[in-house]
Amino acid sequence: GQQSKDTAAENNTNDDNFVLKVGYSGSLCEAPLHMAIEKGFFAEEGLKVDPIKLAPGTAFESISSGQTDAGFNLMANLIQPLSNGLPVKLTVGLHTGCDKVLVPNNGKIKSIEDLKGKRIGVPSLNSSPIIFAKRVLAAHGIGVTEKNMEVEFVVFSDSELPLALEKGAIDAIADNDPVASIAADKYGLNILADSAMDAPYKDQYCCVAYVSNKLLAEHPEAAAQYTRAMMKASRWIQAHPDETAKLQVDNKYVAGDAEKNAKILKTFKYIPSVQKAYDSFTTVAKELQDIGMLDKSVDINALQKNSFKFFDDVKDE
Amino acid sequence: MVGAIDINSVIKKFTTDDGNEITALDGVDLNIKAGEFISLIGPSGCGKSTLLRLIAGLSTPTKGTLSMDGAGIEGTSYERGLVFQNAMLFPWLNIYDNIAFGLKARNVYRKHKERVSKFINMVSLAGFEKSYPHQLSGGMIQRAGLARVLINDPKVLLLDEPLGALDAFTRMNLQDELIHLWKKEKMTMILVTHDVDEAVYLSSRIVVMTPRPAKVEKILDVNLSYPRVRSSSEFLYLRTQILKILDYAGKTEDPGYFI
Amino acid sequence: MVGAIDINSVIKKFTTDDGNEITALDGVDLNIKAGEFISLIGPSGCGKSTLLRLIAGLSTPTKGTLSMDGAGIEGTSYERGLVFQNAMLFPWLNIYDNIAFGLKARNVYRKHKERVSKFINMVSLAGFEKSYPHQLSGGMIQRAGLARVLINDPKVLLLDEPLGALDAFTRMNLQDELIHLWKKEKMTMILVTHDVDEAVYLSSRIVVMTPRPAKVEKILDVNLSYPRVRSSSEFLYLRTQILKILDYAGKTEDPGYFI
Amino acid sequence: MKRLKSWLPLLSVLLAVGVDLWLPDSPLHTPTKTKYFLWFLLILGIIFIINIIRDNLRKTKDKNFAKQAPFYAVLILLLNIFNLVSKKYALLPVIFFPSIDRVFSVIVEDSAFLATCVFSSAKLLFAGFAIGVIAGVITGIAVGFNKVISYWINPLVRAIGPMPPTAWIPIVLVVFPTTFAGSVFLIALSVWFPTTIMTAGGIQNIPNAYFEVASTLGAGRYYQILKVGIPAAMPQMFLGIFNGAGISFVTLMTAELLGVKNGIGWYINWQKDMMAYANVYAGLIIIAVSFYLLVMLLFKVRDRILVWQKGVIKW
Amino acid sequence: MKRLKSWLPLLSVLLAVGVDLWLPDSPLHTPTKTKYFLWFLLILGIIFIINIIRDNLRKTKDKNFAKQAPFYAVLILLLNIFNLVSKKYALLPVIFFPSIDRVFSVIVEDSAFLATCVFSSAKLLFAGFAIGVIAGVITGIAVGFNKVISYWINPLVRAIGPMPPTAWIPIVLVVFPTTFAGSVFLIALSVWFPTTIMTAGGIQNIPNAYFEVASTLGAGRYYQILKVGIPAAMPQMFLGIFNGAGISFVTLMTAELLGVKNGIGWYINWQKDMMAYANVYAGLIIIAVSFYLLVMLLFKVRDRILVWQKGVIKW
Ligand SMILES: Nc1ncnc2c1ncn2[C@@H]1O[C@H](COP(=O)(O)OP(=O)(O)OP(=O)(O)O)[C@@H](O)[C@H]1O
Ligand SMILES: Nc1ncnc2c1ncn2[C@@H]1O[C@H](COP(=O)(O)OP(=O)(O)OP(=O)(O)O)[C@@H](O)[C@H]1O
Ligand SMILES: [Mg+2]
Ligand SMILES: [Mg+2]
Repeated sequence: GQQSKDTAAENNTNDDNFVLKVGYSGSLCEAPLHMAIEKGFFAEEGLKVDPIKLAPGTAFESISSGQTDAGFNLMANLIQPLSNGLPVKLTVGLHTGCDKVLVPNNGKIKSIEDLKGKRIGVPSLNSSPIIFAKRVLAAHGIGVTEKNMEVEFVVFSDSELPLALEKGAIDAIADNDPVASIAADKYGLNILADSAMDAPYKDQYCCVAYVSNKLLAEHPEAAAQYTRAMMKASRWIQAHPDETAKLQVDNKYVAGDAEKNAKILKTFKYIPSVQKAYDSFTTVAKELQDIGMLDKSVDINALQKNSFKFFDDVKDE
Repeated sequence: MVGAIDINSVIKKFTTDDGNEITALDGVDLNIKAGEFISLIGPSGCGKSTLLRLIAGLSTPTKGTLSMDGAGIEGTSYERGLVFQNAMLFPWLNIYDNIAFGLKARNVYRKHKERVSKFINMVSLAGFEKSYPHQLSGGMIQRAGLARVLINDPKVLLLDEPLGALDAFTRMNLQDELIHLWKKEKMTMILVTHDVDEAVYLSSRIVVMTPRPAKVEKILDVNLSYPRVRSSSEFLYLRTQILKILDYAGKTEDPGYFI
Repeated sequence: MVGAIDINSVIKKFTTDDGNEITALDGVDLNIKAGEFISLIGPSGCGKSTLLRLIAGLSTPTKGTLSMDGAGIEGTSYERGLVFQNAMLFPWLNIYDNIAFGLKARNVYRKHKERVSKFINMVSLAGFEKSYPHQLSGGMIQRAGLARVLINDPKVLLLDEPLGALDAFTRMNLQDELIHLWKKEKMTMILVTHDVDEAVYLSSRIVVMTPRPAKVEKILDVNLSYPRVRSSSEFLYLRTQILKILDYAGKTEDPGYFI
Repeated sequence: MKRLKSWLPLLSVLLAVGVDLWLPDSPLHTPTKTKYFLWFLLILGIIFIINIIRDNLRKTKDKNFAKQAPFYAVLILLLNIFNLVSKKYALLPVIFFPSIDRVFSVIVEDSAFLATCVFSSAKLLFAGFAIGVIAGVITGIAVGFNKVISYWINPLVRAIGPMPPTAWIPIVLVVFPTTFAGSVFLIALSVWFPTTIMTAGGIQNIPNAYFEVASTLGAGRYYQILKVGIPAAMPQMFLGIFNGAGISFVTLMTAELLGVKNGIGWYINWQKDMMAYANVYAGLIIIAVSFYLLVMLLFKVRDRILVWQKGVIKW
Repeated sequence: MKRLKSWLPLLSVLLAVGVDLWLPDSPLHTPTKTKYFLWFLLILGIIFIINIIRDNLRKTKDKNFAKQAPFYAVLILLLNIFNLVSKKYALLPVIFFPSIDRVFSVIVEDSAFLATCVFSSAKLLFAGFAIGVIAGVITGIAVGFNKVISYWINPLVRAIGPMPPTAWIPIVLVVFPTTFAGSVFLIALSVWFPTTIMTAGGIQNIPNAYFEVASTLGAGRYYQILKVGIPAAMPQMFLGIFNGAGISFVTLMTAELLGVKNGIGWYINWQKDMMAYANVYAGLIIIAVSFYLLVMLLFKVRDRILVWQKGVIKW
């Protein structure tokens, strides 16, 4: 579903033929991107976009090599790559929530404290679920650093985590939506921690929009248009979660059932903010350092400054 | 005494890849008594190898029956040893192991170990035990092939031009060895050869075959006592007679050798 | 006339896998005039095939030199055609294409197309053009191998026991064909054979070799006019003489044929 | 006996129909609107009956269908058993092992979209496979015949052999102008490896005597390679190509990680993310069927080229 | 000439040292504390000098080092060029193409951890490879000799061939008691496929005459398989095993997605997620070196078993 009608296109794009290549992965919380296309927010800004479905684990490669110009990802996923030189700038935070820690409903593990000494399955060793899990564990006094590790993290590919849990290869799952929600639903898993519900995580930005350095250098206006459209879409979703879920499923952005998806969407807060995202960055990065996932030598303030792009005409409401 | 072979109206047809039928044997009848020395002579491509393969049990006739000592031939047996036209040594075994193969296959190697060197010496390959087939000359390979079968002490020995690639001297020596062996072991020998002298020198009966499709053209008895003298008049008479039959046999199907 | 071969003090050694050295040729001297018909006779494994391979240019001497018409032999040429001891037809080509191979390789197939059927007829394989080698008898394969080389009209023809697997009748026919060809095309022929009769019947000179390591034992001139009569007294005299030399030659290295 | 054999698949179909009709479904499985498995069995049943009739009418010796019958019978029996442990009794985790009805419903109801996926993948696969085979045969021949080339290429083969296709992604993204070209490269590379090894191996195993014969018959180096080396190595080359065919399908999954807009590998990856395993299996079935067709095609090509081979390789 | 050749690698080393020492680094690359590339060149230089001396002392004809010299020289030249386009001029995207210094620094500084990774992977790989080869040889022999077995196994081979290893994960998780066993199964399966094809193909290509000879010599079916079929098919089996060795390394990446705690494939996947490409390359280098060692070992085994083969396959 690519928008072709160019309504308010004349605004101020210096290159009418420029088409922004946006990468997306097909996850539920990516809704702003899907809605910006479907509801015409990109078109409103006069931006032509070419949405590219990315396979798991290729988002950063694609944007680094210029296959895409802009994207959407979990902030926690971005910090280490940014410290490794990922050539992108974050522009705005879009919503909160979406990481969960799940355990079987047989009642043996009732609280975070019970996770001590247990095996926790994660989809990758540096994405937001493990970071969220480690933050939660650390907050409950369970050691999660290299030197004092009181739980065991093992990697399974995302979609197979629930099966590994059922077969007893792991005792708990830390994952994000949609797998987390589908698994919780299908297997009736207990949610021990939920970044959409629990303080302080529920107020921290989970997903952010970003643009490549190349785009900023060559088409700064398109970068701003992208950011604005994403913000508009995000606000629209907060008001219309049911319609969003229906559009996502109908247009094959995500799989599953519109009704159930809508329920999950409602647990996220789609309140876009540049400033709050900027502030969250230091919090998350510091915690990453504390739990030993980010090199201690990284200067977080410098990284933060170097990782954001503020546009004069993009403001929080 | 064992080793009688009966061949009754055997027909063998081949189908080529393009669907044509080739009749190799067209009703062959032959009764070989135990302990006979039979030679098969006939034009190239007439079906001699095909007949030996049938006797060995390597293929089955399209029609007709073959039996050994009254029992139908079904499958192979080391009691009917076959020396192939082109030796077919196993390239992955050295000469010693090639010759010892039959003993090992029959699980009697430990008991008869000494036979290996005996037969290596017999075919004059001492010193080449550790050589691989690709390092030997054509004649040496043929000799090894002979030893490999003889070591099994078969009741019926089928020989498909085993001496063709050998020099006259080695050849004559091995001919004498064959007679020696035949007398000592009392085995039945069926030899395919193109050398009429050889046939007359060795056999008790000579079977001359027609060109393809092969039948038995004529059977000649050789009533000479061993050892035979190659220059005796009876010898030379028989020789000429066979050559005449062959000449005639050859001409039934015009070969057309023109340049 | 072209096709003279000079062999000067040629030594050829092989190294086996276990590091032993085998001397196949130990100083062979031989001058072959253009248009001669030479036969090589010698015990099995003495080095005859090795010598032919050197002349063909398929391998190089350890010491000594070989030359053709004064120019050193370096590599192969279709002008020195070699009929291999075991035919070695290409299994992926049918008989027609096997025989036409030389013409096609030399890019003269279009011009000399008719030669193919001529030579197929000559070796009496008409009707088998579309058969693949595995469908032919041993003798037929050998004949196809012969035609494959002859079609190239070589200046020097090297024959490694080409008639060994053939029946007496076909054999005599092809012997006559060889003489016919030799006279017509005036080519040099070098024939390895184990059949003393054949050597006497065909050649202008006969080279008898010693057992391995091979040297030239004796060279005999055959001053008989063609066509030769196999039963003439000169023929039989020469035949006996060669057999005697061979017998003697064979005994220099005790072959030890005992059972 | 043969007559009886022909009826086995039909029997198996009837059994499966019986099971599906009369046993109650497990409530754990979401039911589909249409009973696709039953329809599938019905169609198979008709096909089997037609084949039995044809076989009986033919009156010749080779009853093709009778030969294949036990295989089909067992295949349907296995599907039947799977239907029992999934839809009927839900003995396996429902989300990972959906009912056959669900899988077939995806194939039928998503068929238009799956067709476009198959079409894109086919383009990719065909281009990659063709390039890989051609490059592999050429390198294999060069390595097989030329010592100097083999000196330089062998280390390359050994270094590339164990590299996971994902390791190439950054290089591919940087080097290739379009991601399509990059994906094609990944597939070609994976096919190239076995084809090269097998071709080179095949050539080096040719008895030297064949080359000697050719050279004494006047064949130049070039002619020898073309008319002796290649035909003699052909059976080996085909083995390499068969291996490559298998690997190209596996690599497709990685190659379609590279920003393609659809494709069957992409579809499987995507549906897996969504935990829609019915769709994943639908995709895998399509892959298996396509591979089967490709292999059949290769067999046809090989049997035509290798008529001279008697005991031909069959797998 | 040979003498001169021996000096080429040393020359190449000196050139690389010169370039690294005298050209300024690009500011885009994060510098490492130690100049590992220089150290690496120094060590290589010393090794080369020792080898030149040894070659000259040896006085025999086969100057081993002289033979390998051009290869080393070009290898170092390539590293040198890469050093130029990365560290010196940053012509390639810095994030994907870190400097050689960075890659080596990972290998050196992370060596303890990498060693444990290699150790875990080696266990997995060894178990999987061994099981795969044994199973493949057995199935290959069975398929090659037995028409009934081949009737049932061939469709299986054709169905399994194109399946991406990830497709097996749900089944593996359900069937296998431990994830280690599951990972081993995945690797074994990937090795099994080419080994089976090649073994079966090899057996079916054996000239029938060899079996005929054996049977007339009194060899039973079992003895024929053991003493004719297997040795004659051995060269083909090795080709299948070589193919399988390559594929087993590729599959390792997927197998280590199954809940392992470390391993070289796991390491690469992890570092790739973090865009830490210096670490990714360090991992890949380790894979390449291990594969090289495995192949050398296989060569040794093969050369010992196949002494009878003259024109042995070499790749
Ligand atoms: N490639 C090789 N490696 C080792 N030894 C070899 C090789 N080729 C030949 N020989 C040895 O050289 C000697 C001569 O072999 P050659 O084939 O020339 O004999 P020949 O005279 O043709 O014998 P025949 O009449 O039996 O064919 C033999 O002892 C053989 O073992
Ligand atoms: N597998 C086969 N397929 C088709 N035809 C065959 C096959 N084997 C043999 N023939 C044909 O059968 C006939 C007889 O072959 P056979 O090998 O028995 O002849 P032979 O008498 O042994 O000849 P030679 O003396 O030349 O060895 C030949 O015409 C041959 O072409
Ligand atoms: Mg024959
Ligand atoms: Mg010879």
